[in-house]
Amino acid sequence: MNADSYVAIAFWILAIGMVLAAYAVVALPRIIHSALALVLFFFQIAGLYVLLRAEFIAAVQVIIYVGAVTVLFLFAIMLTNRSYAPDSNPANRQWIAAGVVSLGLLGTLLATLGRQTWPTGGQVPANATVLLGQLMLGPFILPFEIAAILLLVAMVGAIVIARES
Amino acid sequence: MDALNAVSNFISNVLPILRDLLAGLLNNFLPGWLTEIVMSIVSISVFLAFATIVVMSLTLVERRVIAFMQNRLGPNRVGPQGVLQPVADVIKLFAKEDIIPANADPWVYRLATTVMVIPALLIYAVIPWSQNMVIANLSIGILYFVAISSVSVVGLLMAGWGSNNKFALLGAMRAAAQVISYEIPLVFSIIGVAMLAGSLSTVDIVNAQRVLWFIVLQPVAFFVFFTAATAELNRTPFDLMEAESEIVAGYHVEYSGVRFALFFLAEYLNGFAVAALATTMFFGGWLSPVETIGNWFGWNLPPLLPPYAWFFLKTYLLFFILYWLRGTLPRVRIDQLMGLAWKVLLPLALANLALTSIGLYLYRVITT
Amino acid sequence: MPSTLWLILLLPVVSLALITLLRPAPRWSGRLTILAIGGSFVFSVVAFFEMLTRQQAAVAAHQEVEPVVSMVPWFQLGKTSFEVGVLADPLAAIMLLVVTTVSLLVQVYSQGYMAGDPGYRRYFAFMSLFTFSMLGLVLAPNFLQMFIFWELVGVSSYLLIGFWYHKPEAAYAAKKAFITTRLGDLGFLVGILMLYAYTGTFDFHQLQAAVKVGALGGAVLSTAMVLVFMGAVGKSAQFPLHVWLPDAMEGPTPVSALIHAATMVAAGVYLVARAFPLFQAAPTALMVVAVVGGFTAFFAATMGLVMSDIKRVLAYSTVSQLGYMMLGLGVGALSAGMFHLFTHAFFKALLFLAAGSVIHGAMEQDLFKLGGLRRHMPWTALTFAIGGLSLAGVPPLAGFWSKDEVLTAVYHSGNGLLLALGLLTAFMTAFYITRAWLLAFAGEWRGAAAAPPLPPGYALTPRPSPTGYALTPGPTPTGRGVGGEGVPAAGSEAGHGGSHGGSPGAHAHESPAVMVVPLLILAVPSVVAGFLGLPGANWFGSFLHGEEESAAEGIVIASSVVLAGLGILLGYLTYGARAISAEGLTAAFRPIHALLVNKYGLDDLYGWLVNRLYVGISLALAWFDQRIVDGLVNLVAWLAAQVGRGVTRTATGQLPNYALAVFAGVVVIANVVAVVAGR
Amino acid sequence: MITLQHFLVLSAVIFSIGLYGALAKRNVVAVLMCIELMFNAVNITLVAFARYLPATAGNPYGPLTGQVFALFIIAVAAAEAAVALAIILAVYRTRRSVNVEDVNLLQS
Repeated sequence: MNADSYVAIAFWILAIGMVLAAYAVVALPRIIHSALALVLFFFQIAGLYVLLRAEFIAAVQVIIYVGAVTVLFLFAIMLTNRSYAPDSNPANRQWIAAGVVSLGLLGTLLATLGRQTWPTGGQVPANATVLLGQLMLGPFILPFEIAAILLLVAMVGAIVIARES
Repeated sequence: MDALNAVSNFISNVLPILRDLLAGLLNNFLPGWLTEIVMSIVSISVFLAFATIVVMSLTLVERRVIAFMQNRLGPNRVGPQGVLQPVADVIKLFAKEDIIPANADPWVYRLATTVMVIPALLIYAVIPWSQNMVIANLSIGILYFVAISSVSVVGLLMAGWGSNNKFALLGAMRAAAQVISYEIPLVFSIIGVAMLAGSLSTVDIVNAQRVLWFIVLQPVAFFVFFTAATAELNRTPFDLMEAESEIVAGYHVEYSGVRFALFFLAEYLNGFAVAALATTMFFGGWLSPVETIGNWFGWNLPPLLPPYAWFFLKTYLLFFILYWLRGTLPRVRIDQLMGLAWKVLLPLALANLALTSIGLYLYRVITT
Repeated sequence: MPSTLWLILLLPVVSLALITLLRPAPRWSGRLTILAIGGSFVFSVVAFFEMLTRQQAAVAAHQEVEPVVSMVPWFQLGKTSFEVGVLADPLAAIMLLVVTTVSLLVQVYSQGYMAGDPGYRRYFAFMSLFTFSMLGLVLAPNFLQMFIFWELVGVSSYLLIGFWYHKPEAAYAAKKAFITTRLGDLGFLVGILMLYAYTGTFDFHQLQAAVKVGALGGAVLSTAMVLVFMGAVGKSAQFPLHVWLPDAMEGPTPVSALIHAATMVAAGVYLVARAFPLFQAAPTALMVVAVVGGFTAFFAATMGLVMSDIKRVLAYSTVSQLGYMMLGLGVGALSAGMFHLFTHAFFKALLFLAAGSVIHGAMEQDLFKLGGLRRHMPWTALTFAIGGLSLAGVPPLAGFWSKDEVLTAVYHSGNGLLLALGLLTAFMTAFYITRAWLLAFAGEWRGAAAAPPLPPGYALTPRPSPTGYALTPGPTPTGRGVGGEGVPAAGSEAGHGGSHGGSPGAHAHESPAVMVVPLLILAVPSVVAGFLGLPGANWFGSFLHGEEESAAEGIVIASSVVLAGLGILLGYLTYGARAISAEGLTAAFRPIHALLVNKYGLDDLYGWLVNRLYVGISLALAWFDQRIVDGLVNLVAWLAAQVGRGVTRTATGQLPNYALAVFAGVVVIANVVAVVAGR
Repeated sequence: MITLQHFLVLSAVIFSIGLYGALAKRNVVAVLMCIELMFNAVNITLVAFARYLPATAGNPYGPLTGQVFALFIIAVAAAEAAVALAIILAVYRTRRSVNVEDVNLLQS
């Protein structure tokens, strides 16, 4: 039982859980259940980030996705839908075609990945969070600021659109 | 002298020493991975027991303190001075019937309690009881706290929606709105501390306060943090989404028995965690004030109490402020609630952040 | 030197910009223009003398004089860069002198002539624009820039002819002038593009060099030069594109003097002179120039014999004299043609300004209604006479020497027919200018009676509202009674009004000093300018060429003087002494007279060409365009619409459908790329 | 031994599931949730690249570039979710429906 085995165990648990959660998002008949499955998915992906030594991203993932985005989804569902109906998350008429396309994409992706080899030997620095901060406020300051403006605009826009005039 | 040091060391690190002892013992006749599993189970059990005791003590103290403030006696019949009252309460709650409303969504209804309690417990992973007594010294410590505490919103909404009850749903949505709104000033107030400490790790933050507690440097941040945290905890005076007179009892109106007890547990665990984090970030954590003040004058004073004892003392004192607020302040209106978050706390936190940045910059310019 | 040239060119632009942007008080706009053009004039004189010095130095060293060039890159097209700039050689220096002198005097004159006109400021803005354009044309170092300024000059001319645009005649005349000259400009453009296509340059000197080394020549050069000459035909009103110039007299008279007598119409001559080395290499084209010039000289003079409008007489005279210049150039005498341009600019401007003074003072321009004006406006009469004699070629006035030089050159060329045409023209010229002078200034007033007396205060105003009415041309019916109607400045002006009170035409008066002084100034070169080009001591020719021209021919001089004298005599006998009846002459030559009065029916011919032939062809083409071309287009559009209607079905408005299509496309493309790339 | 390939395959699977949901769901909120799934699948690859790929000369910002990208994607996704849900609310107010197929103003 070395560190690798723990990583492997954690990975497989998380991977299977994530696929199941993602499938649940798509397949569950009640939209609220889908949203809750999505919460589970987000939480697991945060775990995956921890496995990938990206603790900061993991925390951000939980804060933003679990704490904000999903809550927004839940709010939207509760404000709009007959959310208690058993078939509030139906498929549309093209679901077979959609399935074919999705499977085609998956096949293409897997085939491509199967042919590809990657260099190895990457290391995440010990002080990753500090470095991340320095990157964000250093070379990536411009996208950082643009993202700030984008968020502001999105906030104002969301308020303007959603407000009852 | 060595013996005294040894005793002192043992007292200071009693839990890690005991854990290592047990692990060493188990390793003699179990494979390594099994030892780790057993040790994990043991640690979790100890922690859960501890958490339960803490919450029980908190409820009792709260009732007595509030009663004192309101010129009544409070529970004093079960056991000496009513110390066994919480035990009686727990037994009562566990004995009650677990009712699931007919139109409720059973899964969501059941899971809601779990989703509430587990994050409340997970928060304790980063609380540094002492230098060595921290479950996980994460590099993103306080961010972890923010992240985990935000999960409870989902639990609120699940409980409210899952009950299929108008009051529950309304209460849940109010609570969610409130929690999300207050999370923003909360995070901003934390950033000031993180900047001073130069780290997000809770242990590092405490160690950064060896000379001066951050309450001196960041009083505004503490005010914002504590106010916002009070609101996040849905405690008086911000408890209008679960106030009996307002909306029956909010999102957990339909819950009874052991599930209600779990909600209760989660709330008090969250409250204690907030007090513990406030201690960590603003009041020097496990550091002994006696030692700290002695250091200012160059005296080598003894810490008087073991580190975790200092920590608990400070945390309980901070929690006392919550009682105090509950006993003193009237409940705010919903518009005052939102106005406070967006118009007072957020600007305050931002101004504090700006001032801190400038001050830090000037400090660096001066010292280098 | 280059900065001087740039200043000459840009000063009028400055005044134009100031007038347009700042909109100063009207009189200040006039002064600004005069100031700017005065500056240009001064610098032109400076440039001229500098050129003279260079010329003498070059002659001393037995070299060609080096032109002064200053170029600025304009734009880059592929690998070719186009430049604008200024170029000055003796030719340009002389032209600069002519343009700025006449321009300056005309502006001064205009201050009086246009006084009180509501469009005063606009007038001077246009004048500045014109002067700028003309100077740019003169200084152009290449065909491209010349063409641009050529068109700018055309625009200014259009604007100024149509200055009183509320008069339909003026508006029509402006359009006619612009469109007719455009016809020639088309040829010009094709010509220079042809030159560019064969040599890759617009630059005059590079083109000359190309001709010199034989890179350009033969039929190509001839064709190109004939096409270039088309531009000159249009701009200089040569047959058959001369029809616009008489009509252009609808503009203010100073405009006629400046643009349609002295400068712009001479631009065609200048163009030929500028491109003269190229023409010399294309004898056919040169022959065309000579023939067109000779014929035009004769042809226009015949029409000048019968015109009743004083300005139209002068207009045909201008066409005729321009024909002389072309003739001179066409027979290979550059200096003769240019010398005639030089002198003509002065005396014709003088004549026009004097005519303007007549119109201004008498409110009438029909020769048969004028009369006896020499008593009322002596200075005008005198200067008109000087200009007329100069035009008629009476020695030793300027016109005599320059016309003579042209005729000598024709004589030397050995073309008898052209010589005959030239001499005949000289005779007719003398006749019609004598006729004009006698009709206007001698005899008695034949126009409408004087206006009733006006209140004194009003009467003192020299010319409160001159626009429109006063300048309505005589022949038009609306002109009748104008003398009585448009005479607020009735003849009680202090100096002479009283002495002639009561006699018909008493309202006619001498023009103010601001108009008379330019007349007098112009009279001086009209008299003496000829001495610059005396036969045998031809300073002008040597300045242009750096060497002496051929000597005079006694027989030519003699015959031209005799013919001019005969013309004057005949004119006097007919219109002065009345020894020969003008009506009798008209009756005797009735068919010819009718033909001449109808201007050979050319206007009608052009009208028929445009109205019938051109419109007919256009209708046929329109049918083809609407039925066949549009039908094809409509068919394509119909097909597209049908296809679109079919495709509409796929536009369900359902976002999932679209997204599905997008991702299906992604999958397909990714796989296709993978297969094609073989990976 | 878990390698980069594992994460990429996981990401591909989740992306495909999300794609299927985005294409085949009738409820607008569900479609949005599936789009979030796709975002997260992409983020997994980015963070995994940041973890496993060695720092190369072509990338001057060190091994954390992938994480930076992931952060930006999270920010953009949050903005997108906020605006999209506001639009959903606005549409719901006028049409009383959150069905994608009822929003067909694009239909010719």
